[in-house]
Amino acid sequence: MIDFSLTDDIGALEAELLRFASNQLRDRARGFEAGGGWDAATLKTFRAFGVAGVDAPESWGGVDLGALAKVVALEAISRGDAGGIVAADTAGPATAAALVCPDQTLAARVVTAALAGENRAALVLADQADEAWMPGSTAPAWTWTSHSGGLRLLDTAGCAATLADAGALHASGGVAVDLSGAETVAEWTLDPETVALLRGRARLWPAAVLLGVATASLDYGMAYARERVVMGIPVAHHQGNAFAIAEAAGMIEAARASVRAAAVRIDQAMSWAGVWATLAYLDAVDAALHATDLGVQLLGGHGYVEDHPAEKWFREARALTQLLGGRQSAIADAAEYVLDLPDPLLA
Amino acid sequence: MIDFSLTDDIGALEAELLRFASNQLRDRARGFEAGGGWDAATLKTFRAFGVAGVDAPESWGGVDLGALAKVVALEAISRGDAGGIVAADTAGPATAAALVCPDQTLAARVVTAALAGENRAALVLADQADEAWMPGSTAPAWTWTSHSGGLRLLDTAGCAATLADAGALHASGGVAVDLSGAETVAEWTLDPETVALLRGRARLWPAAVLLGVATASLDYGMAYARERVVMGIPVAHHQGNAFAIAEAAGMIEAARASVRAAAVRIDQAMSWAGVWATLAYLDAVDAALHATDLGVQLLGGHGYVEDHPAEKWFREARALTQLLGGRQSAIADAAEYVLDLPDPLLA
Amino acid sequence: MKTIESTLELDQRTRAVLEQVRNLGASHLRPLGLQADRAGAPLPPDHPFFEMVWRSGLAGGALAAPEEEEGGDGAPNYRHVRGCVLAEEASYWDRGVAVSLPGPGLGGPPVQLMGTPAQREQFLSIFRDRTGPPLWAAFAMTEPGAGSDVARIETRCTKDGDHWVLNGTKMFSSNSKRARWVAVFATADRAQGRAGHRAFVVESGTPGFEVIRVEKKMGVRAYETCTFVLQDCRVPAGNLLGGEEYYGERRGFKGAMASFNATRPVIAANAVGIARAAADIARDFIHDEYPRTGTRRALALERMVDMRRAIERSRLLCLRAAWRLDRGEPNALESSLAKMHAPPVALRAVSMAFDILGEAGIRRDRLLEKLYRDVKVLDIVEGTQQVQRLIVARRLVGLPSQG
Amino acid sequence: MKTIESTLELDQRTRAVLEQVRNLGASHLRPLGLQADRAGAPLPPDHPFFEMVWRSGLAGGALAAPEEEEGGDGAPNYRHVRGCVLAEEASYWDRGVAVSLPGPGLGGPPVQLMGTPAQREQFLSIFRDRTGPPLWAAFAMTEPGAGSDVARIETRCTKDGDHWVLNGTKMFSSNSKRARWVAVFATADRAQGRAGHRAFVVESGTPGFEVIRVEKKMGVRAYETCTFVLQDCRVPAGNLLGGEEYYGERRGFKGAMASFNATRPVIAANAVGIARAAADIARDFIHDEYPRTGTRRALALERMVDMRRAIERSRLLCLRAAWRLDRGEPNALESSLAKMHAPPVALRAVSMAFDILGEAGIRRDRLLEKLYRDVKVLDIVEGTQQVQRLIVARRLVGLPSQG
Repeated sequence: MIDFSLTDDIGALEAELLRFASNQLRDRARGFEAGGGWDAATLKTFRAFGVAGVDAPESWGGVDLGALAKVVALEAISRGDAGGIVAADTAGPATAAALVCPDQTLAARVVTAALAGENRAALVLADQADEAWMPGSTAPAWTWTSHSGGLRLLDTAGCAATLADAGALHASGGVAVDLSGAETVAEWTLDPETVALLRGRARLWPAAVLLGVATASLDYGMAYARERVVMGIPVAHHQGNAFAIAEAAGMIEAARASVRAAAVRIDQAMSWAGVWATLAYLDAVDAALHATDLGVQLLGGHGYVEDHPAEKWFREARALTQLLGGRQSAIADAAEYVLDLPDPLLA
Repeated sequence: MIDFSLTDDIGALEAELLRFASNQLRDRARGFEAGGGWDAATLKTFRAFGVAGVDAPESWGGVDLGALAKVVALEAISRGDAGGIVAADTAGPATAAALVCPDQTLAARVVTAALAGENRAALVLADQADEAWMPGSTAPAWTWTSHSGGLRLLDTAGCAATLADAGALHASGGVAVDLSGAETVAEWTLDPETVALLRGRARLWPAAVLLGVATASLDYGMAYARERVVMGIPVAHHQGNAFAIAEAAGMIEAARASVRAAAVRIDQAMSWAGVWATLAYLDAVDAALHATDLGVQLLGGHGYVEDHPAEKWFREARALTQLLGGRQSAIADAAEYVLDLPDPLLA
Repeated sequence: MKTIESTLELDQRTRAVLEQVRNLGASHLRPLGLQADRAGAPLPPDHPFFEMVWRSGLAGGALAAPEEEEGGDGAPNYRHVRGCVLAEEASYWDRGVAVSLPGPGLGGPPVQLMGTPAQREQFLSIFRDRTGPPLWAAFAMTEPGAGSDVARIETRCTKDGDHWVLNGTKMFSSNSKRARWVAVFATADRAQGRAGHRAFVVESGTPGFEVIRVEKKMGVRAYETCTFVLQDCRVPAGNLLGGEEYYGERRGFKGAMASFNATRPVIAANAVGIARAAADIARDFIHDEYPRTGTRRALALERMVDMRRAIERSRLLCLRAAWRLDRGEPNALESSLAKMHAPPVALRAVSMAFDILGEAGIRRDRLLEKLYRDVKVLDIVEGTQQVQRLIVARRLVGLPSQG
Repeated sequence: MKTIESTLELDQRTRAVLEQVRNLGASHLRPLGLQADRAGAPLPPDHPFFEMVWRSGLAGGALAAPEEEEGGDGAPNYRHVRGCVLAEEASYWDRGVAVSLPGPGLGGPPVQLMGTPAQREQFLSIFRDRTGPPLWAAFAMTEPGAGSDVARIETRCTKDGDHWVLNGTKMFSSNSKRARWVAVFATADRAQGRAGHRAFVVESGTPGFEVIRVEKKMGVRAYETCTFVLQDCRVPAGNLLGGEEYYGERRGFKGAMASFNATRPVIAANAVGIARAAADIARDFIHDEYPRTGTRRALALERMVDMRRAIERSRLLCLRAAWRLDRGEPNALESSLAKMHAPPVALRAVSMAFDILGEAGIRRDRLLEKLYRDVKVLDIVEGTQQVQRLIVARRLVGLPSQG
């Protein structure tokens, strides 16, 4: 029967990562932005948790706890600093491609190297992108690209990369990588459901990070709005604001439920689970854009200046929303399947 | 320079029609629903105002005050009863088709007869509709159909018509008309801008009626919410409700500005004015759906029962929104032009 | 991958009842709902359908409110989760008819939650015998002067010997005209506010209890929404739910709130069911009537994506609130979040289906237009979205209670 | 058709200035804005651009706040309508640089509205001489303890002989570090609430006036947002705007509010300009990068439709509020509606452009990402959307003022 519990393993990982986020990331996030990424000590701690490979098989150097563990872990970390995790997770959404790759030997090579920190794997969801935004300050060694018909693995180690993170995600060291010169290592045709699984599972990555950012922003805004008095009562007790807080909290809670349910369905190999992951991603995007906007608004002018983290979460949420092609790519993908998509509970 | 004034003519017409709506329509709207339309006396009064032909040339029996006069008049009347006006305006949106019809003799015949109350003219915005919803309890004598390439005039007097107004717009006597047996009187190809003008101008018709319904609903809800005390203060003074009222008022005000601006642009033959009319229609739809929902919500359980008009406006707004193909048809039309649409103020 | 505990699948038992509800829905709930809507009149209590469904055992427990006892082994039996799933399915077919079904209805939870074992036996066991005529029970909180502010109810109760005397008016009470009994909330002392609240079972036929009005509603017309008066209505002291010793520390009010924690996810699940019905209409329409390519189709598919998302995430909120209750965990916040989120989102989903159908929404398909009218009530009953926001904000940011 | 009076066209004069702004925008505002954003630093007051634009006569009146005198013939000269149109255009190119331009800025309206003729001459005429160095003025209302609740400002003013002595801290004041003078709102008696408000011109160099901080902002980095303290700052009695006789019946507060009625439509117009810039980026991207058919294109076009609608209706609200002011009609409601509606709608429009660009939004086009950061401030300055809702609700349903 329906059970929303986390396993003890995942619950314990979540608790540890929340402490890591709160004690070692949150207060240093401005520094990470200035430095273009996490420092070596932080990266080392992060690697010790095994988050990058939490959803990868043990034979690849992973922990094999599945998609649910991954989204729980990413959300927890992102409450501390979302910018850095984008670069620190050297496998990231690319694991989703590797897991469905018909050539598992090749896939293992790519992910194992990424998890060992020897290189970086990336994923591009597009048909004919000749330039793609990627985390890290150089081109990754390997880039998967996925289009509606299948999957391709490119050797991108030598591709030109130019700094291109604009005004957000500074700690990711994001670059624009020119894919036009990349060598295709291999190509595969995949059936539609597998493509949907790959793309949906990959989208759970930004979805989980967005949930962390949204939660951090709303929590901070609520705390501020309980303290700050305007017109004689706390900002949060003005009913107009209280209603907006409730709305944002509801959106986040619902999106979290969607994201975790999609992850569970992927872990249980439910048919068309990938499409539900893409739909859950859209819930997370909407919740995060809404909550980080409110997060600024609750602070008023203080939300707009660097003294508070609200402005960072606001711009990061919008940037994270662009990863993997962003909202429109997700809607277009889901639209392909939506008419015949079975009900996940009742079918 | 920019001037939002109404002419004296239009201003006077608006004032008279607001009185008509308030004194002769509002309190009798339930009766009109039960009776399937306005009674003969009300129809006679309505005809005396010349509203049906306010935007038609004098030679057709009209008043020739243009599109602005028409939207102002329709909105005023609809504050009293929107269901009845749908049927009472025997030319209605069809005038938009007649005005751009290459055969003005034929167009004059159709509209003149409709304005004289001798028959009814209808307009269907669709490519291949073989059934269409139309006001009035029988099939109209003439039906224009407009698709992206042009215009057609059908003789629909003998078509089968079945009562089909479902749970709203009872006072319109709406029927589903089977167009499959209709004889094509004539067909014309029109250039894209003329098609856009025809379709956009036609959409101003439901847009104006929706503005009237939205305004009536919000006004009623506000009055109720000022009187009704909940938790010690008026419903309207709970800031959560006050914020919602302000939001709805803003949407209505903005939509009214859009609708009237589009009408002025049509009256001044501004290029692509028809597309702006379609866009204004969408503003009116959004405002009306939002305001009538709030109109019910402000009354709580009382909003859901027939003791108050809130429920009537709620269901009417949604039904009116379906006329002429509804929101999606409008978006699809606008999408065709949107990339190259010049700015209406600065171009 | 290592095994995980989380699962989102239904157990066999629930699947079996779900299948029964689905069959009943297609054969009876939907057609009867359309019929009642057209007639603008509730189904009469002697309608043969009620007899049939009563005998079948489907009405009551499964569809209205869970009445079954806890599993004896201490493990949660997930009756609230099951209740949500079935409420959603029933509502998919017709919420109006679902509410009209025999059974304890919304009257069940307060008796279950506040009643003594003897009272539970007395008032709930009658629904187990399916050989007699169909039976209903009802719930009454709202008053002409107290809708959203349940703390301010004015119906008075005064102890008089071994009876309580009730005076007041209750409105928007479903099925109370045909109910065998109504769970009525009253106040022993308005000055005490919430601490003064008391809950009673008022049995039909009690002198002074009279239904004076059945509302003409915009939608969900298959069931009766009633106003009744209590005029010097004497009920036995034994009908005070929980007995007098129960009412320390605002437990009367808390009992009502606990009842809402059980019923709000159900109402939210009703909204999900209606949204599903609208999505199915839209899907079929696209299949049958839309061109295979082009802008209009893309726009329609986008709305379908939005609807499917809305349905699934609202459903998860409902199930999570119910699941926590089944496990004995606090669920007031989750319950309000579900009730706050699902009904407006469902209205939006129905509205999107309208967008997809265009003129056909009014001209050919009476059902969709009915769903738009039906779904709206769910944002009102058991606390509007505004009331839920207050509750959520109280918990999240300590918003003080008003009044 | 019979002639109509309504028109939505600009006059020749406005078109001419608009063209100048457009040229300046392309040549300077946009590139300088990007440069300041990258550097994270405002343009210094001695930047040659300011000298250039100051000489040209464009800065000041046309772009910041209307300073020109009324037309002598009694007819409205539509300076506020013109101000909105030009503010929108400047903001289309770069709002940060537009705000940094020399001129009286937000300090203009209070002097214009509350000042005596002599004060208007003294403080505004300096902006007419364009032969000297560029000059700025500024406005200061917000305080560390009073953002949205302007009624509660704490900066004190005490009369002392022929001077007033000011004490307090003002924050979020644009350009005050480089300003020749700042229009400062203070209170003579907090116990009097709004009736105690007084407005002063504090000239730069006045002892006790010190800018202590320039904010590091998320966006609109081209201008300085300052915090300054007033410590026993003595200003001549003649700098009390309107003179002492002016301050009956809360006219100090009302003066500030009247100033908002002039400036809120301008801020809203800024939002329209940014939304337009985002829409143009999205349009060009679709032209250049999108497939000619398919779902993604259709979705993108739908968002374009939404953006164009949002831009046009928000603009109409701004113009209508300004038009009423130009005609001498009350416009507080219209002004708040415009300010309430436009900034959030513009944020949404920028966000939709992001949807259209996908990854390119962060990877290739710094401008769009900057617009997302820039536009957000418009929902904060001159009263948040929440403050505007309070104002609108006061007028529509008599919502009482709080505090």
